[in-house]
Amino acid sequence: MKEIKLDPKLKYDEALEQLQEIVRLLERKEITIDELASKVKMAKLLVDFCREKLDATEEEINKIIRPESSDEAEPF
Amino acid sequence: MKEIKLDPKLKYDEALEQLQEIVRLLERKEITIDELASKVKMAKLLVDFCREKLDATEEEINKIIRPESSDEAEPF
Amino acid sequence: MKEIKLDPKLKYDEALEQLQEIVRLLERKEITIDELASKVKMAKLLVDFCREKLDATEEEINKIIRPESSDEAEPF
Amino acid sequence: MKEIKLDPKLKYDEALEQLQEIVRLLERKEITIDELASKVKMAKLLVDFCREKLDATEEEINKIIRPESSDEAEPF
Amino acid sequence: MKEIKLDPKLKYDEALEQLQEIVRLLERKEITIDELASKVKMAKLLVDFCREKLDATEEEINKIIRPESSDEAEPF
Amino acid sequence: MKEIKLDPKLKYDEALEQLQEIVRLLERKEITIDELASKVKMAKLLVDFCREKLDATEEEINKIIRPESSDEAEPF
Amino acid sequence: MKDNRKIYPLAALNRSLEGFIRDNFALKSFWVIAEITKCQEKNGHYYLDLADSKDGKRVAEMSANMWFSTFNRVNQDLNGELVTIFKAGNKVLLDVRIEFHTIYGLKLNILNVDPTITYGEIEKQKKATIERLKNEGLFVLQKQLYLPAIIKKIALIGSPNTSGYRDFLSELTSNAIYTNFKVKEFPATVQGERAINEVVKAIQNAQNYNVDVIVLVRGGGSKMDLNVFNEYAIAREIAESKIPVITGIGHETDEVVADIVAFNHQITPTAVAKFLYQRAGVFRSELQSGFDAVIKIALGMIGQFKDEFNHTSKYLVHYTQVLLKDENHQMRDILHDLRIAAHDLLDDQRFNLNLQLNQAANFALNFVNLKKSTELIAPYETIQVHAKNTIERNRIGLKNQEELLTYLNPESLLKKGYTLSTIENIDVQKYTGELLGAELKTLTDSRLIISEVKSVKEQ
Repeated sequence: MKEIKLDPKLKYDEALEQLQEIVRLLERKEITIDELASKVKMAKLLVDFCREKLDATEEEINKIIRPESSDEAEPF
Repeated sequence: MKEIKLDPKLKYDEALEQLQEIVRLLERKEITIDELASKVKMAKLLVDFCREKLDATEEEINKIIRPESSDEAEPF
Repeated sequence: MKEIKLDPKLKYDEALEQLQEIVRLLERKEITIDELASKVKMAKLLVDFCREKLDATEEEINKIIRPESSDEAEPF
Repeated sequence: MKEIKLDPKLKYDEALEQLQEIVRLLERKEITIDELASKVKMAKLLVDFCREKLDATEEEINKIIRPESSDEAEPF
Repeated sequence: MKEIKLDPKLKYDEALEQLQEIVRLLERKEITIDELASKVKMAKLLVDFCREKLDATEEEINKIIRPESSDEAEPF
Repeated sequence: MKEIKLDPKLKYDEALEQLQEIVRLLERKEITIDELASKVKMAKLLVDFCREKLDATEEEINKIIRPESSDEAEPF
Repeated sequence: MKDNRKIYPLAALNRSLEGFIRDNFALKSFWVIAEITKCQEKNGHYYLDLADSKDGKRVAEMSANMWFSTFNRVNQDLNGELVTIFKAGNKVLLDVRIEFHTIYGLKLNILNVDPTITYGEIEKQKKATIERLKNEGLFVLQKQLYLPAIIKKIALIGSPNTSGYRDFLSELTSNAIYTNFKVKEFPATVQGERAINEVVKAIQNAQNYNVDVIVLVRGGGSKMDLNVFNEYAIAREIAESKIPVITGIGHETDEVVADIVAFNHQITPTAVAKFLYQRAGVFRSELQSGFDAVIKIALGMIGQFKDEFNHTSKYLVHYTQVLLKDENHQMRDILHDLRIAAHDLLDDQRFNLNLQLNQAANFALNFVNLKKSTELIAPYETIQVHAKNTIERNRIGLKNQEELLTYLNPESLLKKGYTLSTIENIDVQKYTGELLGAELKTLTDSRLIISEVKSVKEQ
């Protein structure tokens, strides 16, 4: 299986759309066994990509909420 | 995430309005994960901007300040 | 009966197609007894081929999904 | 009646064709009494030959299709 | 009258032909009293021969199609 | 007159021929006085011979037709 | 001068008048409209000069007084408004009784006051003032100003010793919501004639300071007290202020013109303070709740996306496994179908073979039976018939010969005594040769006689 790479400029929504398209194809069994592994690989990449995006965003938000110390319950 | 800067001339109620606009966008889910962190960051900046104003100690109002100048319209 | 070999480059779908063609021929009794065993042999080879493909695909997918540890309940 | 032997290389279809030819001859009574028994014998031989072919084919198919253990109800 | 013996290699059809020849001779009255008995004898022999041939053929056929046991109504 | 004996090998047809010859001679009175008695004797002998032949042939045929029992009307 | 003139001492005249007035008016009272031209209070009693004018000329004048006890009662009824109603320039509707005092002369004793005429008059003036402000384009000026979301610097105009003023300051600095204010005080009398000038001056003064808002307070008062804030001069000054003005003139019913032209007005000074700190509080809480909402929704979104994600991932795994399982099943099914089909095919062939063999056997046996029943019997029967016929025919032929033989045989004639004679084996009767000397053979029944012809005797 050739190495699949995601476009680093890919947006979360596009990635999610691609992922859901793969899931839809799988659901409708419109994927051949020959494609399956590469599609799953792609899905995995998209999942990782999206999850990283989500985690990064979450972390960023958490940093915004608690800029220095986490013991500060109330940011204001 | 690129550094967001607020217009120093921003008014506080405009800041609040912007914040509430962000809330509305989020409520209507008219925002993507890609934008989310920057929007939250923006919200934080807006809040900080307003909070600073609320908590800052004002100087005593004991002197006459240029009654003619045009910046009188904008007290801040 | 001579040893039948499948093209290693055969695709799963092609194999499946060939397989279904054999089943169709058999069901429509469009096959002679002289060919029967070799056709069945061929079918079996195709099935084995497909199964191997499936197993390989499954293994590949499992590797993709659970790259390190299998004790991780959530694969992604 | 002399012992009739079939060519071991005879194909099933050829044998069947011969059998049907005999049946046709018999049906059309295009045969002498002297030949009759030997034709029937021949028919019997052909049938036996064909049966053996069928049995052999069946056995072969059984071997091909169920090489694993049969006590395994669900092969997957 | 000397004992008449049929050639054991006589064929059914030849026998039948001879029988019919006798009939023809008799019909055409081309037979003498001296020959008559022997011809009738011959005819009888031929008839018996043919009948035996037929019986033998029948038996043979029955043996062929019901090789072992006769109590088995339907051998197939 | 010496005893006249027929050749036992005489055939029915020859006997009949001889008889008819004698009758013809008698008719044409071409028999000499000398021969007459013997010819007549001969003729009688021939008649008997022929009758015996006929009887024997008939018996023989009947035997052939109904080899054992005569009450069996139809042998077949 | 004639002495028949009746001369009365003044006292007598006055007593007579007093009596007359008392007799005729003591039990009567009159509602009278008049303008107060002068008002004096002494020991709680009120002394008014009343007048009536027509076309700018005074047409009537009269003094009136209201005794302490009556004043208190009526003032109480009017919620203390009477003090402001009894003010020079006000038109008043008074219930009066005419009294005559021998020393003080004719006076009207005020028994009751109806304030409506006075109020109406005030309203009229108010309307006129508003109309004027509108005409001069001043009326909406304040409304066009911008009031900052956070007001921290306040110019306070009012009378420092009044309770309203103190209430304002204390509410502003001791509330639990927001106290980060700076107040610049501009003391001004807010009551009486001097109030107008002082308030106007204070507003003008405040314009020179970097404040967010001017707060004008007065600690309540009667309707007539508050009437000062209906003054055009104050209203104009408020309207022209570049700084938003918030009024807190304690009143309960009608707004004064100052309220109307101001950027904002509150009922009381305390309410103004509340307005100010609550504005900050609301701002802060809106800020807080906005930010909270942002965070909550953002994290919610992330959570939701993660859930969605986990689902998608699970579905991915699930569907992949289903797909693989399906395919595996398909393989099994195909093998099954294959085996069934192959066995069907084989069974078919077996059946076919049996059929063929049966047919072959049946055809063969039928053939044999056909032969048996037709081919052999007929010729054999024909042979029998012909054989018998042949014998019969020969019998007949033989018999014919035998009969012919019997007929032709001369032996019976010989037995009867006839003889046969031949010459040279020719019947004597047919013999044509020379008879004499010929050897004649004569056959009898039992002998052959040979003789020589001796004579021939013709018969």
